[in-house]
Amino acid sequence: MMQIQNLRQFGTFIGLLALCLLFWILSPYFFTVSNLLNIAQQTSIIAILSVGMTFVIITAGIDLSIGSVLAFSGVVMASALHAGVPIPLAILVGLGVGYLSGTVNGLLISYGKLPPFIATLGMMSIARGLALWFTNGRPVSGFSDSFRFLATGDILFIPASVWVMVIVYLIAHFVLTRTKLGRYTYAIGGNEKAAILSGINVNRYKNIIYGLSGLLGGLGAVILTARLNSAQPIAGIMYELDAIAATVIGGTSLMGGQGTIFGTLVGALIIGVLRNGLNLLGVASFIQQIVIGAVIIGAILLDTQLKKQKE
Amino acid sequence: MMQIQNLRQFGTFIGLLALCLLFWILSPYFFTVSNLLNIAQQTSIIAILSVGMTFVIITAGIDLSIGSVLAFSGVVMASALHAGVPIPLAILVGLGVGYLSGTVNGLLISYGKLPPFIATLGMMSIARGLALWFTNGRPVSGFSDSFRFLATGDILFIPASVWVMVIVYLIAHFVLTRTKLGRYTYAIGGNEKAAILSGINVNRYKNIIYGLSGLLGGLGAVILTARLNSAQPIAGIMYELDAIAATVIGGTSLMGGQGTIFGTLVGALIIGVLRNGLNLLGVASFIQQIVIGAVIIGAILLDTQLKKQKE
Amino acid sequence: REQFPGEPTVALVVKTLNNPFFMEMQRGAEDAATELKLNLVVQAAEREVDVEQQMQIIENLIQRRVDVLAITPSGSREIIPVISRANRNDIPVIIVDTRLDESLLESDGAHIATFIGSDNYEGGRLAGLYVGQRLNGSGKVAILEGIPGHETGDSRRLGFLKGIEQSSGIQVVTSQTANWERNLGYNVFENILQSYADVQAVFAANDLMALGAVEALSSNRRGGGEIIVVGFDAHSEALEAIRKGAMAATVAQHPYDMGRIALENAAKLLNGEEVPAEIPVRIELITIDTLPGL
Amino acid sequence: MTSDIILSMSHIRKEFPGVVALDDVSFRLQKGEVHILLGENGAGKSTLMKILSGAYGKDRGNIFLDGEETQILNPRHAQKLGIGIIYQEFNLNPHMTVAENIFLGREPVNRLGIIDEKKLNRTAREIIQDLGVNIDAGKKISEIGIARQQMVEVAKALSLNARILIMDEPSAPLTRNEITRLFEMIRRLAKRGVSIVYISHRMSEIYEIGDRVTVLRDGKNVGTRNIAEIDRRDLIRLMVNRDLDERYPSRTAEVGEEILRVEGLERKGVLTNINFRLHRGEILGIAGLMGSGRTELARAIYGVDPVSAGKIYVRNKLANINSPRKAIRLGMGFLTEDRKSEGLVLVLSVKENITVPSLHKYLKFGVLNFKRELETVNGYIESLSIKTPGANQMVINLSGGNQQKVVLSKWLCCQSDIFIFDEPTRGIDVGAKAEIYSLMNLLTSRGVAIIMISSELPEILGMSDRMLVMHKGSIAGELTREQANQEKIMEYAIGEHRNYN
Ligand SMILES: Nc1ncnc2c1ncn2[C@@H]1O[C@H](COP(=O)(O)OP(=O)(O)OP(=O)(O)O)[C@@H](O)[C@H]1O
Ligand SMILES: Nc1ncnc2c1ncn2[C@@H]1O[C@H](COP(=O)(O)OP(=O)(O)OP(=O)(O)O)[C@@H](O)[C@H]1O
Ligand SMILES: [Mg+2]
Ligand SMILES: [Mg+2]
Repeated sequence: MMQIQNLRQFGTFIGLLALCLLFWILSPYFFTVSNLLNIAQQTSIIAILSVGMTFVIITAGIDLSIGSVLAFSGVVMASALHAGVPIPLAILVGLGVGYLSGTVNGLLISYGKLPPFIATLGMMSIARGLALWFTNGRPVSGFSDSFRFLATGDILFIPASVWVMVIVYLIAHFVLTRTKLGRYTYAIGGNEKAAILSGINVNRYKNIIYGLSGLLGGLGAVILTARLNSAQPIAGIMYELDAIAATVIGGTSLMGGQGTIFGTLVGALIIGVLRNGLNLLGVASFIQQIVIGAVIIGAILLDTQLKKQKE
Repeated sequence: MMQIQNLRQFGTFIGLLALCLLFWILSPYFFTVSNLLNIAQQTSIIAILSVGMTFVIITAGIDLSIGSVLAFSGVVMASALHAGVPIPLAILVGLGVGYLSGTVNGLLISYGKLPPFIATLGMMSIARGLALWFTNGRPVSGFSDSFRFLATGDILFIPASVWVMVIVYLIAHFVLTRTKLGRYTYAIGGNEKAAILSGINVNRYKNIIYGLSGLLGGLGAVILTARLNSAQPIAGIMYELDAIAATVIGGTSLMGGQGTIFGTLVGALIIGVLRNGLNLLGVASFIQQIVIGAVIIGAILLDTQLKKQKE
Repeated sequence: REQFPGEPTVALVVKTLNNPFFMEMQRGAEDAATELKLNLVVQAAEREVDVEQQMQIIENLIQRRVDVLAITPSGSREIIPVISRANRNDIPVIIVDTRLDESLLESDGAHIATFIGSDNYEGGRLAGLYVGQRLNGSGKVAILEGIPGHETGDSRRLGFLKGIEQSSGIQVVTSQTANWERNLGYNVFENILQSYADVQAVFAANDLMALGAVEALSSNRRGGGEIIVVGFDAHSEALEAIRKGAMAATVAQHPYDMGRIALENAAKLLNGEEVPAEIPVRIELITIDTLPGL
Repeated sequence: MTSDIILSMSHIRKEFPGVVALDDVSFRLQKGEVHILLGENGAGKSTLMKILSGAYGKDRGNIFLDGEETQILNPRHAQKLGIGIIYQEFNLNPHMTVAENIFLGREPVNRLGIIDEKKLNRTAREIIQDLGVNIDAGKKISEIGIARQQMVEVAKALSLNARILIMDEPSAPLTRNEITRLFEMIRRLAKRGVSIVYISHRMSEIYEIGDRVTVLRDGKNVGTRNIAEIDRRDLIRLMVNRDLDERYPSRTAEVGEEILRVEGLERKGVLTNINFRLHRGEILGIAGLMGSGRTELARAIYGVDPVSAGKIYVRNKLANINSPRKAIRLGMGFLTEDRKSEGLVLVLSVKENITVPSLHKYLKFGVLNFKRELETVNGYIESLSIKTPGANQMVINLSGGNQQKVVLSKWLCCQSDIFIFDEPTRGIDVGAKAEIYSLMNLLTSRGVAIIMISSELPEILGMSDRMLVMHKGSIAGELTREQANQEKIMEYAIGEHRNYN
């Protein structure tokens, strides 16, 4: 497994470098410290959502609700802050809402035996509705600087949100490679029946994994809210698609059982760099959509063709 | 299989009736000829897209691009009309664009060996970009009455678009149950390896099936354009999700190999009736989203629970 | 790649480029730019509601060191942090069309060079007043909202409600979303007609939904009396519909002028000239009587 | 052999939609015995054992471990109770290594809850060595052969240190020497006092390894005997409830003109310089060890896998077979060694499965003629006596033997006259076996030619007119029916001799 995975990741990584090189040549503004930090910061939210998505997809599942869950946790946390709840507590509330929404997905999928696509499609609509209903459709705005520091502040010249991203990735990599949760994530995705018959409590782990995805949705909400100084009920629309794209470009198989955390990071960066570079070049936004679509297809196509070669 | 299928459809059908009954009780305006025709007409477009989606999902695939493809074929056809191309020809052009976009999906999936989710995700972004780029983001509006008749005209008191829908369903049902293409659609979805070893040219049939889905996207575009007297590059956003929901509610399994056309029709009608009824009752739009999400989950949940019962 | 090498670059960041309103604004800006010999980049998010992507675009343009930023914010509060960032980079910011949240602007210590535009709330109010008159102070009204939670639509709706307050007898029987979409405008209004056959007027938060409503009426089986359709944006098709009498009115905000004025003031800023803190752009209700080009 | 009861299942009942899999079955297991479970396909053997291993719940009945009643809640619980099982179908994770699979669900962790990879790999290697097979514990399951995969299943079961070890047809994918290893292991365990339930359709094994035998028929226990006290014929009568001639039917079909000729066939890394001829009415047996490339040869001829060199002549015409389609057009039919994953569309009906490759025959103006299709299919259900409620039954609900007959009908239905049978009787009961053998004879008497890949030497010897023995991807030897015996075949198979090109 590892060999292929590494090779695979390596390929994507080369792709990322190539992309960077291209933009470096095309735009004098691309390869500057401030712009690279800027990309890292812009990527952080999708990157964090992609971590949860990676766990979910490795179990051969999918989470379409993550964008809506982000919005829902965001507005709840924001309202808590406005209600004077101390910051750490309010953040916990936000994460909690995300975790619970995710767990509901998990329960529907594990005990309810719903296809993940359907369970999370429904949740996508429900969580969005709840976010709107909870706020009457209005954004909740204006927070203390100490809260906004989470997105706007720098620690050792690096934006706080980037630190958060880095920490999340280190933990996630550790969990996925070194712990039972990680091992069982692969086991469930690779052959669920075998996992059950090996005595793994598959339902329980599914609940945990979808809960985790929701939790990271909550974390994304914290950063986004701090960044915009506002929590919108319509935030995060279609973020799930970016997260899925990042994960799959990063080499995680939708068939389940295969994937790595750092591959996902590379995938997220590819999308981030692409958006940034196209802006710097002033490419018309219509063309941008075409390019991004083409890159998604191209990346995976290259990969499948390489795999074929090897056989 | 057949038994389960029928039972399954029957269940959904009961669900539809229950829903109608509910709205009949709650709103005096629901159960009127004009409103029922109205629902049929509003459902027709999603229903037609769902037919292609049903074929695709029975092969264990998915088509996320159908909404964008609809928009793209729509604007091309509309521009053709404005350029003075005779109506039948312009319609052929529209259908052609849809068919080609679908076939590109097919080729990426069959020969490119891309996961359908990725191929069509990319196409979703590309076709949208093309539609916007082709029109510069502007809608193309204003057509002759003879063209608009396709949506607005009545034939024997029934809206033309409803006739189109009925015909599409009859043909699709026939194809799926009585022809080689239909039988192979099930075989491919049920066990692709076995299909190949049985001498089915799987790649070829995948191209046909995704092409078909695109073609129906084009047909949807014709009706939508005639209906709105305008083709918009931003038309059909998220239609794919409605179509998938309709198909799955209709009893088609995302695992492939199982599903029926009329089940899908029932699924589409459930969604249509729901939207209509909630409008009639003047339910707040936030709540509408929650309810629709809940119904999608509820429908499939009921189904899986029933299946469990039987075991 | 630059049109006028060496000349300063102005960036116009609109909410979206798939809406005629902003394309008009772009056209105005482009015309002015060529006259003023300025380089212009126009960018927008893929989705009008995606303020975070708009923010990213602006951040990237700051990286690009554009000389002036002209922005129509997708969110009057959410965009402020990135404006502070522009301030830190000494890039003057011109806000167009959508007014920023004053209090947050202050509390963030962010500042803008000028605000150009009329606001959506005012436009909605004009529409409300008009409907009030047309119905002689009493009648049943329906509203087609934009995407739930999207500010532009909200302020237009609220403005409209303010406007009809003047006339006591006006009653809003239902207010439902059609997501800014023409097709949903059609469906939702068709459904509304089923249950509120007696609505006399409908206010749509944009012309696309209004045009959808018009189509719904034209193919409506219920017959019945005239219904006053009022839209927003002065979309060319809406004007056409007004000429045909299918639509009663729409609110014109003159985006072309906005784009133009934005660039003219950008030029002023670049020459170190003073610009007024606020530059009103005419906003007006267009009816069959005030229809331009007749 | 001590005689104290370690496990007793009494009056067990289990229903599935439409079938009563087990009906009032009682079963007692003694400490340290090797207890054979025998029965036709669909008799309920696996179901009974799955109930014991916590995979299925029971509808009625009780289970006593060491004399006290026990509710077995789930697979994990069964493991805790010291019950280990090798399921009939593989339960391995293709993307994980051998070691990871062996300890799946029971990974050793350190204080911090971190998986102790070192320990895991070390222990895995020890167990594999203990088994006496050569498998790299670090390899991914998808990279090793079917045979090795089966041995991994064995290792996994052993790693439980179970006191009750269930083996559901473990020998099915194995060849003779792996089986010998397996049996040595079983005897050692039995000596240690481990009780073993062994399921197999191979009568010879039963007498080789078994102490006692319990026979199931149609979900009922029809008797438990000491192996020593019942002869083969009686045992089979007990099982199929009729007299059955176990001898291989005599080959009567006379060999006709050449129909298939393979010259210098190569596939990089798998097949080297394959040459042979096949004639009408002939059964050509292909023997060889696990991984000797027999399946690969079949797949190459049938156009599934690309070949790097070589010519194939069908009816003396050079044929370029680059896809199964082509092969089928040339009259070939392929019964794969893995019915479920390659032979059948389990969620489709018997009818739909049978007519897939020959569907064009039931089209009139592109429209399916249901009536003719159904008639044909019912014809085969009749003539091959396929046990099914009807042509519209989903094949997933059929027992192994009947599934195999469906695959067979599929090819008969498109008038194939060159058949490739890969392990045609794998996991099939004696009754069904006999039927399939006589079907093969019937076919050859009609001039059909058959290539039969098999790991059961008796079957090869009993059925083939001529046999090829493969070794490391090439043909090591050719033997006529007269020359052939088990020893000769094994000599070629392990590469001691070559008598071939
Ligand atoms: N999961 C299931 N769902 C429905 N029916 C089943 C299921 N599992 C087994 N059956 C049925 O129960 C009966 C007993 O099956 P079982 O697998 O126990 O037979 P077996 O003795 O193991 O046969 P074989 O020798 O082919 O393995 C068969 O009729 C089979 O079709
Ligand atoms: N269906 C298959 N698809 C791809 N590779 C296969 C397949 N079957 C076997 N292999 C691989 O080819 C090698 C030899 O296969 P296999 O063990 O089947 O040889 P064989 O001589 O056919 O033995 P048997 O037929 O008894 O399994 C193994 O390493 C296995 O991984
Ligand atoms: Mg069995
Ligand atoms: Mg083989």
